[in-house]
Amino acid sequence: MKPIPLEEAVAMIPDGASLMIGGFMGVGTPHRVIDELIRQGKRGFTVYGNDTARPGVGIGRLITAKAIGKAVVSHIGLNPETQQQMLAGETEVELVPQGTLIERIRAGGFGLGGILTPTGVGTVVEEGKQRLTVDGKDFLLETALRADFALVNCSLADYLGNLAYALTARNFNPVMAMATDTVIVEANHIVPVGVIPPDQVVTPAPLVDYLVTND
Amino acid sequence: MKPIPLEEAVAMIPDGASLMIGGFMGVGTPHRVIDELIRQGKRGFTVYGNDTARPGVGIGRLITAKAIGKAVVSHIGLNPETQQQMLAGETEVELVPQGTLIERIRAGGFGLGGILTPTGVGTVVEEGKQRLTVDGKDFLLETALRADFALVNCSLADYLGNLAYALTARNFNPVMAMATDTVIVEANHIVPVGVIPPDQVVTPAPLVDYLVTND
Amino acid sequence: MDAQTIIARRIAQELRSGMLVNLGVGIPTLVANYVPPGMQIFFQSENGLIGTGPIPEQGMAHATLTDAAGQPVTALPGASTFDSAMSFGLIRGGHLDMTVLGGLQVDEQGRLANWTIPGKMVPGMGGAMDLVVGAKRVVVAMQHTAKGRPKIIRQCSLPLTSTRRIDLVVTELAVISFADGRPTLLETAPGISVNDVLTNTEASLVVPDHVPSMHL
Amino acid sequence: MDAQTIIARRIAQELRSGMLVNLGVGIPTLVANYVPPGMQIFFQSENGLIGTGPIPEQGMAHATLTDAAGQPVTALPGASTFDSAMSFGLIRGGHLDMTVLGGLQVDEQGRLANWTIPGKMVPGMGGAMDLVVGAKRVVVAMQHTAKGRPKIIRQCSLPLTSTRRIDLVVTELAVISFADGRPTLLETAPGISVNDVLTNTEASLVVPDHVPSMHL
Repeated sequence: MKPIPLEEAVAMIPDGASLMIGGFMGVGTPHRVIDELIRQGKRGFTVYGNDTARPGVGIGRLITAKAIGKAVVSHIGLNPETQQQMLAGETEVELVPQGTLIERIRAGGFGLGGILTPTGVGTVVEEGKQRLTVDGKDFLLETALRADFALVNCSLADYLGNLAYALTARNFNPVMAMATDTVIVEANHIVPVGVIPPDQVVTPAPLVDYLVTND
Repeated sequence: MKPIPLEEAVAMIPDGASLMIGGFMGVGTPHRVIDELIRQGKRGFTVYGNDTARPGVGIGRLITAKAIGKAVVSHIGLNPETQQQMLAGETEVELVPQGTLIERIRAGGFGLGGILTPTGVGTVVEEGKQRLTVDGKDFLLETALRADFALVNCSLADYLGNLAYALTARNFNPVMAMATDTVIVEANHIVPVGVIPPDQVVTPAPLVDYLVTND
Repeated sequence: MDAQTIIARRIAQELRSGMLVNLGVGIPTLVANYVPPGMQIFFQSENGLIGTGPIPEQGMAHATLTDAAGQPVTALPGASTFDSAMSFGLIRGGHLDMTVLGGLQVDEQGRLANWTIPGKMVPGMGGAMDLVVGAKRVVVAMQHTAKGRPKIIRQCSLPLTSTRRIDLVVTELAVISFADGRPTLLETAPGISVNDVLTNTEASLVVPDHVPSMHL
Repeated sequence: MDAQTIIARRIAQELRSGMLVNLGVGIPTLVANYVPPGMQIFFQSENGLIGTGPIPEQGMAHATLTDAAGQPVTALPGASTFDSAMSFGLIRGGHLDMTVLGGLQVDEQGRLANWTIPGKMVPGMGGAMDLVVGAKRVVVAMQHTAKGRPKIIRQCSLPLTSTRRIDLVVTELAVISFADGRPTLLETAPGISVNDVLTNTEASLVVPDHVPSMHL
């Protein structure tokens, strides 16, 4: 793990990169990293996330900035701007059931080619996918997802890069921290090694590439 | 969740039941439950576990008692009795790669039909299985596993059934607690509700059916 | 009593102590207000919480304790938090005793459409498809008609949420069960006749000889 | 220096600061004794621990802090623990920088057999198949021959652990790399000639003009 100032961390991310961004309606999203992406005028991203939050919040800020080329999310219902950009053809939106999205990301991070899920069988979600039968029950084969960068928010990080999350801000963050080539972490608090007990570490240090330093 | 004396908990388990038993070389195994299974003379089980530990330890005690009809495990190398019983045809042993075994159990508990893993491709593990190609890479389709009972050990349980685990005694326990019809928990310590903080609960209370009471 | 209150109060009667329950947004959320006293219900928020409590008092909210809409909630003693993979493992894996969801259409085969009106409303399915596939019991909470047109119809015209047959529909007019595979009228709302229900329903209902009134 | 020490010391030279490393039982475990001073290595135990430290002092062991053989270990500051699904996610998902494993046979295509001798030794593959499939770098630590017969052979006769080509074999005689697809003799042990290695190897080795001696 390498400590890195915010500006440098974001400068590493090229236009058009694929990003997995933690958070659920903006809760547990790395807000400083997102603000800096906008300040540096980065754009053309493929973003994987649970949702696009609300206008002006979390991933919603990237929508407002028109920095996203394609969003792969489960829900955009609380962000009318996303819906407008989608209907206007400005932003591509791929909707994925939430439980399928998180399992596909997990598969990408855990070295699996995919998973068989009953979710979506017989619906529009099935289009273009393989249906497999196991023990007489139908499943869709949903393939693994990976991305270039994970932008992860956590409650506590230690100097080695061990991460712990708080309450409902955990959501997609630890799973995404497994599924990308480069993991950039924005921690609410940075603490010495040993402050987070081993059983409370959710993301082990070797998974983290960069930890954004405090201002 | 229902608190239950040890004797009654074990009396519920019929001969020939399928059991998922937590632990790794006996660490994190519910030892009291195993001893009581032997005391009540139960037998004919199909046991899913990481290993058969050593003679006289953990699942190894069920081997010594010849209570297991079939063991589905990743490793028996440290228990010569298991190997003897297997070679003598007394106990059937199905060997499964450790990472595949835990993912198959997880799939059973998480409502997935199975997972695609690269592990075992081109080896004897592939026999009888479907090979699928995703993005040019080969995977085996490994199907979900479920059982009748999970026998789970944890460090802390609260009066509702929330569970927390200690260090390397976690291993298969929380995953097995998702994958069976009935979950029986042997806790090292039983504490009031609220003593385990929400972020430290690993197995949420609604998953637990029975909590074995202290003597 | 208004339509929403009738629906929420009636659905609350389906709760049993010890259940793990997920409530969708809208009318379903109101069900939590009518939990019978002394009953222990575990409410799950799919963003990663079991033990969701009421809205916090003024000044007591925290940015990391929220519901699936991102709004502040409280956590009851014995609450637990987890990541999204675990949250949907609980849902898909059959650990959820009951989900209460809104509905746009329910058809005679008990299939639910509740996530999109193509070209008009495309919010995304969020967790709805997993909830309908995975919950032990799926209860739909919705108004009986939309702009005077029946929502319980012969065949869904909107994209399905799942092909899994739901268990119960509760509206401000009626309780309809799909337990036997066909929609069966179980109860009518106070002051509502069987004929009122049939007039407002396109699907063909099984009507027992005696249809009691809801006790609310 | 005995065979095990030569192998363990040489493999320790493959370590780089910050690496996540899994050591198998037997000779591989000894590698931990030769970590260069000041180097930060994360050792994983596949039973659910990163930050495995040495054997605890007398009276300081705890029943819940163990290695993959169930033996007491310590945890270094910054250690973390997790369940078996996570442990093998780290292994299979390409997060493990290096695994060091014992071997029964390695063949010309770099394929490893190390988990069973049918009819004689059936311990089970444990985590070995996942480790060979998933680790970024697979290093095999083994004696060059068994009962005088070569273990680096044309084609494995024992059941394979994986079809994935391993990266490096270190024995008490030689360091052999599979980086170019074919087994290449990189180094010989002190006092060992190229011819000594070739005599004890069945597989056909690529031998560069200059083969240096191990620095131990």
